[in-house]
Amino acid sequence: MANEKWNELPIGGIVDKPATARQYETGKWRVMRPIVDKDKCINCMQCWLYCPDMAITGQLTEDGKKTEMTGIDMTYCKGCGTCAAICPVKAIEMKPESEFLK
Amino acid sequence: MPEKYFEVRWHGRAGQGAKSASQFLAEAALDAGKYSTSFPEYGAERSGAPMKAFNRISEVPVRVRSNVEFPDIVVVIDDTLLGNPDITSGLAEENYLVVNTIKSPEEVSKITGFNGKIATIAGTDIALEEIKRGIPNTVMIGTLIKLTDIVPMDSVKQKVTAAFSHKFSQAIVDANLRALDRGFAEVNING
Amino acid sequence: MPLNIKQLVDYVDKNDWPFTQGHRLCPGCNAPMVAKWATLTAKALGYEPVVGAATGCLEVSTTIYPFTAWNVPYIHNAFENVAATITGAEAAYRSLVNRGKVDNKKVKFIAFAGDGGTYDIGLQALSGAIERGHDFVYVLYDNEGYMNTGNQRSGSTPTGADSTTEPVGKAKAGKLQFKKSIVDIIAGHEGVYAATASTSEPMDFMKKMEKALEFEGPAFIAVLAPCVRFWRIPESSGPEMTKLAVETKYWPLWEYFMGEYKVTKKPRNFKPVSDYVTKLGRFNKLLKRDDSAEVIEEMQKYVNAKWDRLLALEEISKDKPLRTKI
Amino acid sequence: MPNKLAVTGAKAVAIAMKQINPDVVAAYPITPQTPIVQYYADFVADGLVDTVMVPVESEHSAMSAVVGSAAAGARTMTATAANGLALMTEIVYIAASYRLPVVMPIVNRALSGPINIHCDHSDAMLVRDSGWLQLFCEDHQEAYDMTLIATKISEKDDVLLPTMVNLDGFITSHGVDIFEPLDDGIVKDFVGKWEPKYPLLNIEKPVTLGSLDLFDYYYEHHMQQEAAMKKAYELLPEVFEEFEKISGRKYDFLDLYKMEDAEYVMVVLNSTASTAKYVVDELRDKGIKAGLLKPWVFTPFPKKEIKEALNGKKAVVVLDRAMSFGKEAPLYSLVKSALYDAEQKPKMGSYIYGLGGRDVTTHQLHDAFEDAINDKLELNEQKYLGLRD
Repeated sequence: MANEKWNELPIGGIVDKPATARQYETGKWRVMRPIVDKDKCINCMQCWLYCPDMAITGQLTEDGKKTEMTGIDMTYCKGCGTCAAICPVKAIEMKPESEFLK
Repeated sequence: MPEKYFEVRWHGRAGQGAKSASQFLAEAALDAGKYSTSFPEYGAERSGAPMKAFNRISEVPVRVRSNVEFPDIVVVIDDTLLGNPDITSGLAEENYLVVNTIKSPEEVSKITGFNGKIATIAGTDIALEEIKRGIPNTVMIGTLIKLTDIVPMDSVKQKVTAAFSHKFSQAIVDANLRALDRGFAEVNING
Repeated sequence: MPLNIKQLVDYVDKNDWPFTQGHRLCPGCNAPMVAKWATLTAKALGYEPVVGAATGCLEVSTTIYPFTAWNVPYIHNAFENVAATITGAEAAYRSLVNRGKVDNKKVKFIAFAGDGGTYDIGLQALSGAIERGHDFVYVLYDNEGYMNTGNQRSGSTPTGADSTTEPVGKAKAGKLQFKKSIVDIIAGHEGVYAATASTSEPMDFMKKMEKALEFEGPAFIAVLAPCVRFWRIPESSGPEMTKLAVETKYWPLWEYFMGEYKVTKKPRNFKPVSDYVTKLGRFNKLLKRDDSAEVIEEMQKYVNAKWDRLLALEEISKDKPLRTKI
Repeated sequence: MPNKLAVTGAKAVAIAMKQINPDVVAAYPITPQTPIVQYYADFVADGLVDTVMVPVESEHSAMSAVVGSAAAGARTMTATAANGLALMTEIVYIAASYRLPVVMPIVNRALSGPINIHCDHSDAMLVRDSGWLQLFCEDHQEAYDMTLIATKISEKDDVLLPTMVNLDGFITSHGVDIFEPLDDGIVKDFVGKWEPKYPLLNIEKPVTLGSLDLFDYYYEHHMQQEAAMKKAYELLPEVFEEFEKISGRKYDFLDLYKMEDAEYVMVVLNSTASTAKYVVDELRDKGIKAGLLKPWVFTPFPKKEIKEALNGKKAVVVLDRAMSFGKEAPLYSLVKSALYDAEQKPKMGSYIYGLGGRDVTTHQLHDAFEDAINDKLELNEQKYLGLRD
């Protein structure tokens, strides 16, 4: 339950800052974890393009000529496996989250 | 003592201009320095259905908003409505029943059973002759002024000129002014 | 020049996602893909998107107060009125720019709605907004049912799919009607850009989005976007299913602009529609019925006829726009 | 410069809107509001205003577009009546909850069914709990004035609530009466500029409006609306005072006519109050101490003012132009409740009148007063004026 009193909130139910959902870690929902084999990865960025949770990061290579897949943000990845399904070179494998429990 | 108003009831058919005539009279009364209201009794009528409109004119602001029950004058735009008992409802015999018709006041009395003061005017014919359209509003207002003097003729003429000149040619303005004069001059009164 | 993946990656890396992490849509949902591609296209092209959303999964799950997954201005009003709401904002923008109260910054208005808010309860507002010629892009994520409230049938639900308000039962094979052809309805407004798209073809969608944004008038894109839960398919398989939908003529990719039709993807060989139907768990109950073969055959006939019709429309309308302005 | 006009009430409202010259007007025509929209469309067509007008395809879309426009940061107006208001009701609530200071003239008309196009107040009463301020107008002058006042009070920073300006269908909207508009410049200065706090069009500060507001916040947001309504109640006298300065016309929560020494009081909304004032004078001529109380402000309901005005009176008759089937009539129940802790409670009677445009005559109003004078009021029994029985 929230703490703010009624007169401490902005009026009209407005959310006066953008992208506040990032405070909510959807990665905690995950039961399967995508593991990337960077040796296989061809940096085509299809996973980046498809990921419904914007959990895959990428950038251009230093020379600006190519794209580079740089990782998966486990704070938000829900483990749906779309990235693994669409990967043209099968460089992503979905593994049960239980394997990573410490 | 609450104020008294001069109350007019118009009877016509939707589309014949009773509402416009009543609005026009209210505006002319304002120009003459009086207070006035005008309102129609609306149904869902289409052109041709019987309808009523009302005026109250006074030296002080008008407060009563109900329909006019006891008119000081009744104006009938269309003589085919004369068989309707509504026409004379609440009209005292010392007050005028004004009818746009080529019939005589005596004939009107016979049809309506109204034994009070009756005035007739061939409004549609005059309108056709002067304005070239069978819309007798202006003529009827001329007649109304002749019988009541509720608004001075000068104010009405100014209003006609002002209202028509920004939309129509001078010829049409003049035609309406002639119609007004003839409505005033050519009225037939019984008794 | 259509956007390429390099530009997109670079844009996000140097700026940010316009639609962000932390939304609470189901894992594998295809709706956020659509929202992501649409807003990213706008941003990468230098537009400033102002977003409206109809009540639905996307709206509910991206804006649970006080959290918002939107990194651009966003308004939700109600279920049936996103087109009216967003075009009200568009009218405000025109007025305020005209009066010098707002700088012209390439603002573009994008409405998102599901099939319930588009085919059914929102159709009137959408039709009105398009007819009035507002400059906005309406993006439909079509998951073929009221998935937000638990798989009730909509005007978009296909024949034979199981839904909770028209279930496949012993006496009846679920919904008997085929889905409405929503893009044809929109094309009937004539002064409009309208297209179909699929989550299996993001670059095609983004190309269409680019056209929609460029057009200074009403634009509509219907994206087939599975609800993995109620289509009863694996979480990871949304784009795979929509790929099949395109390859079986179930969901042809085409566009309409001011009277001209164009089929934007013409597969050399088509798969039978049964390949698609048998993959989706929502048809399982149908498949167990004795009359399933007939239902699927009807569907095959329909998609064949629809495809032939599209090709014919393309042929007869080529270079013959109905209108040159909205 | 006094400049009197004899026009319809609809035109008087349209003139007020023209002088306000809002950024956007989104509207759908409905009898008897139609002439307002038509006049405004003429102003737009003739370039007398530079408002962007959105001729939507329904009232639901009218209010929806209004919400989009006002949220974008534009001063926005619409107008409606009866079934149109009923159709937009869903979004009427939303507009208030988003704190959008929209002004909407309501040309009061009976709600179906069966369908009827004439005046009563069932439309206004349908939305009495929607979070909008509700002002009521006796005549053309008040309809014009209140449209300006509404804009001012709605846009107060501490208020930011939408306002409905109620005027009687046909009686006020289509009747010609005399009113005096203010000069354009005076109106412009009076309504000033609205600086929206969270406009959607501020691209630098993207906001999200219309979130899913669940059990952990919805209640708090509703409390804010209630507090804003209280603020409107506090600030209305200030706005009335400012308006008096520019117009010489004095408004308040209540229009009190011959109330100081009155023993028998009629409470009634809108145009019937004119006729009632006439009846009060007729009774006064007979030596009967009659008076009239007409709320200009219905929401926020001026409970304290009503109690003060009616405490110690011999008898009060409350006239409602709407039914609340199976419950006490809306205005009556509120007036009665306001008197619960009055020291000297008057006798009270509830009267329904004028439904569906039934002509309201002086005789009917006399009948209600007669009951009061002759000690024939029944606290818990609703009576009917002008009904054939």
